[in-house]
Amino acid sequence: MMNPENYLILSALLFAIGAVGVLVRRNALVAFMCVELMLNACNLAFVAGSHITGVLDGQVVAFFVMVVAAAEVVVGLAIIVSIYKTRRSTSVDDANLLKL
Amino acid sequence: MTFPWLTFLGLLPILGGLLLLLPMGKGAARLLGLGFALATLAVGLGVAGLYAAGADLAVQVPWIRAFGAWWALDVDGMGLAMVLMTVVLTPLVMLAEWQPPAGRWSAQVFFALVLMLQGLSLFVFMANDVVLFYLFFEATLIPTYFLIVGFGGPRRRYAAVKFLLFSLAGGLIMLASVVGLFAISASQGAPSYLVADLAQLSIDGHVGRWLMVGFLIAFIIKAPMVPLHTWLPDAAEHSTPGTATLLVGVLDKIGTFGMIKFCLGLFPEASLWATPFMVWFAVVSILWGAFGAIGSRNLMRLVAYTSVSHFGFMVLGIYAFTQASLSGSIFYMLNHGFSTAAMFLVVGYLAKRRGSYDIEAFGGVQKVAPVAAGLLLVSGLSALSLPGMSTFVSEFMVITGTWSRYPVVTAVSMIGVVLAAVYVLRMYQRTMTGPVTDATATHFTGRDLTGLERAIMVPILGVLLFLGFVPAPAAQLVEPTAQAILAHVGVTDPAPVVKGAK
Amino acid sequence: MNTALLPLVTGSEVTFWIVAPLAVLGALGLVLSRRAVYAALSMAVSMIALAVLYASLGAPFLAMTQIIVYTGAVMMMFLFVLMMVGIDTPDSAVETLKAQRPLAVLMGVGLAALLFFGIGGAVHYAPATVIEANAEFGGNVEGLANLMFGRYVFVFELAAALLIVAAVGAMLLSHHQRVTPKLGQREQAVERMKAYADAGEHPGTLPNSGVYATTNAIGAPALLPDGSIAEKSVSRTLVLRGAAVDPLPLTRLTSQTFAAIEAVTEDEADE
Amino acid sequence: MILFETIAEPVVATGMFTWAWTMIAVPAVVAGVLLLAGKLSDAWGHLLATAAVLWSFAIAVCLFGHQLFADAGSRAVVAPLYSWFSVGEWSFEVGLLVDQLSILFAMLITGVGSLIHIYSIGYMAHDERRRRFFAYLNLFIAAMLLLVLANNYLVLFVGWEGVGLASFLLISFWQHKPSAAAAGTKAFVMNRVGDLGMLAAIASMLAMFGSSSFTDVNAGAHGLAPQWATMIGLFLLLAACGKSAQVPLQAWLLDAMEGPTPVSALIHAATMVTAGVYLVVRSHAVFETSPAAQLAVVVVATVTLLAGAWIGTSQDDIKKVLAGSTMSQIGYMMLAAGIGPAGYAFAIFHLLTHGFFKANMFLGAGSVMHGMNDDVNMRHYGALSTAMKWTFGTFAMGYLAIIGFPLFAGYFSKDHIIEAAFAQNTFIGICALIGAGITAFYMTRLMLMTFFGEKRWQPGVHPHESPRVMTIPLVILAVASVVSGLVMNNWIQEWLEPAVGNHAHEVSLVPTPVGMATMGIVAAGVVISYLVFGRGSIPVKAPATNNPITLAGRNVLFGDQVNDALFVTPATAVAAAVDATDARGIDKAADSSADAFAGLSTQVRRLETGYVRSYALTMLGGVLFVGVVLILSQLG
Repeated sequence: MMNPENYLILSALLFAIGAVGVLVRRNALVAFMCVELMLNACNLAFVAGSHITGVLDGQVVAFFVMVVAAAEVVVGLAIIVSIYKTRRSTSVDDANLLKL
Repeated sequence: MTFPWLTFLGLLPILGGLLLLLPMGKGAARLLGLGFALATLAVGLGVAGLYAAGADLAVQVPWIRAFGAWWALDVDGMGLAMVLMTVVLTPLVMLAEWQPPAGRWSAQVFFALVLMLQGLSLFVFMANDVVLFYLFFEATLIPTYFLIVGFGGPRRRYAAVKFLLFSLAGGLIMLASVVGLFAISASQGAPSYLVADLAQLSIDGHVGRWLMVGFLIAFIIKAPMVPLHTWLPDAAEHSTPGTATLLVGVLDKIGTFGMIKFCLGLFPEASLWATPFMVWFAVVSILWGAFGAIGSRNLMRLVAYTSVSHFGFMVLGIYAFTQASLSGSIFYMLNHGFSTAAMFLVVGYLAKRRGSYDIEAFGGVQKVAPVAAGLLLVSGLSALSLPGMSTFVSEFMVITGTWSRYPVVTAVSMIGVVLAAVYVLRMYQRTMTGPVTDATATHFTGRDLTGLERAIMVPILGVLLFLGFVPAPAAQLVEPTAQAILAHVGVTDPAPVVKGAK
Repeated sequence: MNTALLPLVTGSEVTFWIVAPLAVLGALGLVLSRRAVYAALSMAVSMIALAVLYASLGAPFLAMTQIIVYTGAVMMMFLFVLMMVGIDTPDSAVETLKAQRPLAVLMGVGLAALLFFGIGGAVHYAPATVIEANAEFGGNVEGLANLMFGRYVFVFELAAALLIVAAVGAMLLSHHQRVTPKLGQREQAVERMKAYADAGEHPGTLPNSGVYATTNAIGAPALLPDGSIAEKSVSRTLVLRGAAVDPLPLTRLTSQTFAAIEAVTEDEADE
Repeated sequence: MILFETIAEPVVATGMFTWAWTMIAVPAVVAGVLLLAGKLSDAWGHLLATAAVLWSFAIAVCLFGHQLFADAGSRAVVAPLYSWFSVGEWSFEVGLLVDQLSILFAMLITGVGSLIHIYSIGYMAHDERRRRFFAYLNLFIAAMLLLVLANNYLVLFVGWEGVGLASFLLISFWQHKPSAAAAGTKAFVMNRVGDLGMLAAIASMLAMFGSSSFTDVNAGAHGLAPQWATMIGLFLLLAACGKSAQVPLQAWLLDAMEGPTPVSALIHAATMVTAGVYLVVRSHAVFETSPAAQLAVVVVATVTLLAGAWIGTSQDDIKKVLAGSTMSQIGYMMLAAGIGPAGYAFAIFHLLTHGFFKANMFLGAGSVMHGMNDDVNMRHYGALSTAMKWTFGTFAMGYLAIIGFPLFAGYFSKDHIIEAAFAQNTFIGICALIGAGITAFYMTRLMLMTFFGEKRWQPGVHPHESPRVMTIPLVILAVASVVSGLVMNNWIQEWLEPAVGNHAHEVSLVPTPVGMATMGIVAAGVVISYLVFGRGSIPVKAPATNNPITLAGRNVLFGDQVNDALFVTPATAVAAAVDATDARGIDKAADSSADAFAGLSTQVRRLETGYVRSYALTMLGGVLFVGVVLILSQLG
């Protein structure tokens, strides 16, 4: 068995790249995909953890993460579409009504 | 386990207030609100009966064990006096505000808020646990804020926010002291916020002083004392007379109530330390409030300033530490509630007809509306503590009690007695007497007080007059509290100088 | 899977070193490509790579799920939406927020560093493998099923509920809500006449596009009798898009014809 | 101190004395009934009110009769009513003390009060608010009786403030006149200044003795430290000054003439204003302990008696002349009370005779006004002696009584005081003597301007005699003005001896040297007045003058101006300053702190760009921060 830390480091790398993506991409869809990437990175960590510790619970959690991610994608995309319908834009910078 | 009467007493109006938030017809809502207020009055009187019969009303249930906070309610003489004042005034305020000013929020909301305010205030007066007290102390701000902002005059938003900020600032400082109490209580064993437990700790020295000051500042803002009083004239001026009655008559009493129950009760040594300062502070308030009233051009402001002056007398009595002065202060709290209620409500009646609170807007009303003028005069006489009114008895107790310890201070404070005559009678002279002005003729002719308006004044003035001639029951009610506090502080009355005269 | 191909090099190790760079490259592609479609495809690459890693980590069920759910369903949905909302609008390269990019990269590096550092301190016991666990119930799927329908059954049920709620929510969100009452024929007629009365707008049908010898496309404006263009004969959208036929040559033709006719008439008059 | 013991043990009320409380209760209840019943009682209200006072008078007379025939030891009776309240060691009982002093007062109040009620039935017949007037009068009677019958200072104070209230209500009875309303307010406020003294005195008594009952205070007074005896004495003097319009609290009395004339007669001449004298006599033990306080009383009294007389010489308003005269006469009473044991009985003696003749003259003035369409300016009178015979006749009796014409009431009472003053201090005596001369001067001026000379009536005025209901009280009072001096001259000292602790001095009807001098001075005053006002014609308008004495007199010795400068203006300025401090100081501070926070938050608000990516960046920064901190803390 190779060093399991490598998997975790890969996971961390992907997570960080995803985070940077969320921060720099203005297209809501791409930002959203970056979030998915971060979730996937977590999944990798869970599966690797499951492998390291020798119990299956990590895999179960990864499975549930996938379920949640799927639900999230459904709702998130619906939101993006409805925003696009009203504002004709998918840029997250255009939805800045949070500003006072 | 016996029926928890005190919990029931406080919860009943809150329940009524919540119920009133449901959609319903305007007429039904008002009747329901009044019904709840009257039911609370009945329960309040029942509680008084039980107290008189010597029943043990205390409720004490663990609430947050980690802090040692208890759901602890109890009444002593002072608490019962405040409870009775609150339950009597609330239905009267409702009747007086049967038609809140049009174009604002509905009467239903007003009644709901009044009921909630009543319930929360009752809990404040009954709370026997510092955390519980603090909680309700702050909670009363919410309905009050909405009562001002929802129903007041043109600058009500400013007044409401000012009221809220002043009160919250005081509450925050008090919170620091409440937390400090926990630290001390926990360091000496199991933490407990019960007033009785904390009183046993005898927190002295610097710590006690700092904690006491925290409580005191909150109460000074609440009772308003100069220079932290300016929220009161604004709040009174820009709210309805009913709100002003509850605000000044009931809510502000929490200030003096708290000084007695918490500052003196928990920090006797620190309170004695603060005495010289507080006594002069009270005198400044008395005179400042009186001069403010003399300079007021608005009737509501005038009444508010008179209250600042009267609160000065109460605080003076508290910090004179004699039985007469302390009993007088507590009795004063009761009387002042009714006296200000009378003033505010009559002023409200007048303004409802005239459409203005400006003193300049009136003149010669006595000629066309003699009953209104007469009631204003009687209310004013109660404010200037004329003998025969209960306010006189309490003011007399405060003055004589304080005199026996601090003659010079009292002599200065007594200038306030003269100024009281000046502000009341000048106001009466400028509004009610003189030739009938055109505006008065238009607004008041044939529009003297209605039967309902007169009926509302009957119990208020009745209480003032009855306790003026027969003050013994009230004096007996409050005296044990004063005795207990003085015993706790460890102060005894100065003995008569000339021996054997009596 | 654990058989040594070479001394000290296991199959899973080889897999890792082949697949991990792919996953990172896919992730970088996601973040760096300006066109959203490329980003989505890079994302798919990354996900498949992860599926392979799952398989090598003794989680074949998850590997399949990853491919089916993520690469299959989720990524397809992304592509659908991309299609709907404008597949060809690339992000502009100019960053509008001040110092966002450098700070973001800095934060990313910091996050990665923090995680590396954290991991370094976290794994400090001898690694076991999941193979025994897989074997216990006769396989990975059975093992997972045991857990999911045993210890985690409530979570499982909740997840199911979540999915249903999400589906309903998505439907609600994408449902177009009518904010004004629907106008019937009668109301439309009334409105049209009102517009005519108020602003003098023509209540009838709009003019047809022009029919010429050279073109009869809907982008060709009709001409009025005086030779000017009837602007309403062409849809505004077409005009804005620049798809409308340039009317100038058309008018020129007509005016030339008119001019010729007039010349003839004048000649006849002269005679 | 045998004297004190005679009053230290009043007997407990039995028999008739248990009815004493109804003297107070009946008028009080009637007042309440009339005020609450409203228009319903318009028809019979005045009759009920008069009946109530007559009831009180009847009781007072019965009690007096009882006392007259009881032996000297059991004349003072205390009738405890109920326990008002008690706090700590102090308890306050409501009880009545009917002794030789208070019964005289009770009879004066109810007797003169009854006559004035009857007179008012006629005088106020055409006033639409007559019922209210009678209610206030009854309220006054009740409060005044409470004042004089109380057995301790606190209950006395209740009556004290009660009469102040009634006085306020009655002075400003014609509220539609701004001057009347202002006068009422002024009277009440200036009285309140005096009340401070009362309050301070009671508070000091409680601190010193633990009680405020007359018995305890008088018994303990000799044990007081001198400075406290002086303080209490001065406090009581302040109270007396307020109520009795003594300098420096005299300014309200002339304005109080804005009230209806019966009010001036009852409250501002015969009864209420003499309460100060009663208070000083009642507290004799305190004053006797402190010579300084006594001296202060004498000084105040002397200044007032001269000041009042001075004012009387220059006023043209008939009621204000009488008011100045009242001030002056009360000055005499205070002087007697301040002299000490020798003077108490004379003070009360003069108080009683003054009550009769001054009420008589005020009602006479009211009768004149009644006939002159409510004109009060004496320069518009003249030659009324023929037009109003009864009024003139009765007024003349009062006139002779006040100037001290031999064998009339004032002759006895005032001469005694002047003699006592000479016995005390020659300078004071001379002042008192001069006062008597001035009294003769201004009263003669009043008589000449009103009843003699040529007619200076305003057009449309047709003087006529008043109805019977008004003249009969005048006649009764006139008779009292004539005979009361002679009747009481020898008797009163003896009668009051137990109550005021003074040994009777032998007084004779034969004039002493001082008495002769007084008569001479009085005669001189009359003659000078006749020379000035009786021969030439009197201008209808007051002639302009630069004579400072006249100017000061016309302006009431500039009392209002002094008060304005010393109190009203500074108080107004302080009120304005308080207002300004609240608005521009405290509120400004509060508001600008709020503004400061608002400004700060406007700056901080810029952080809220609304861009979700900025927020995400901040969040990530936060995560990093927390993570670093956690790791570092683990390392640490």
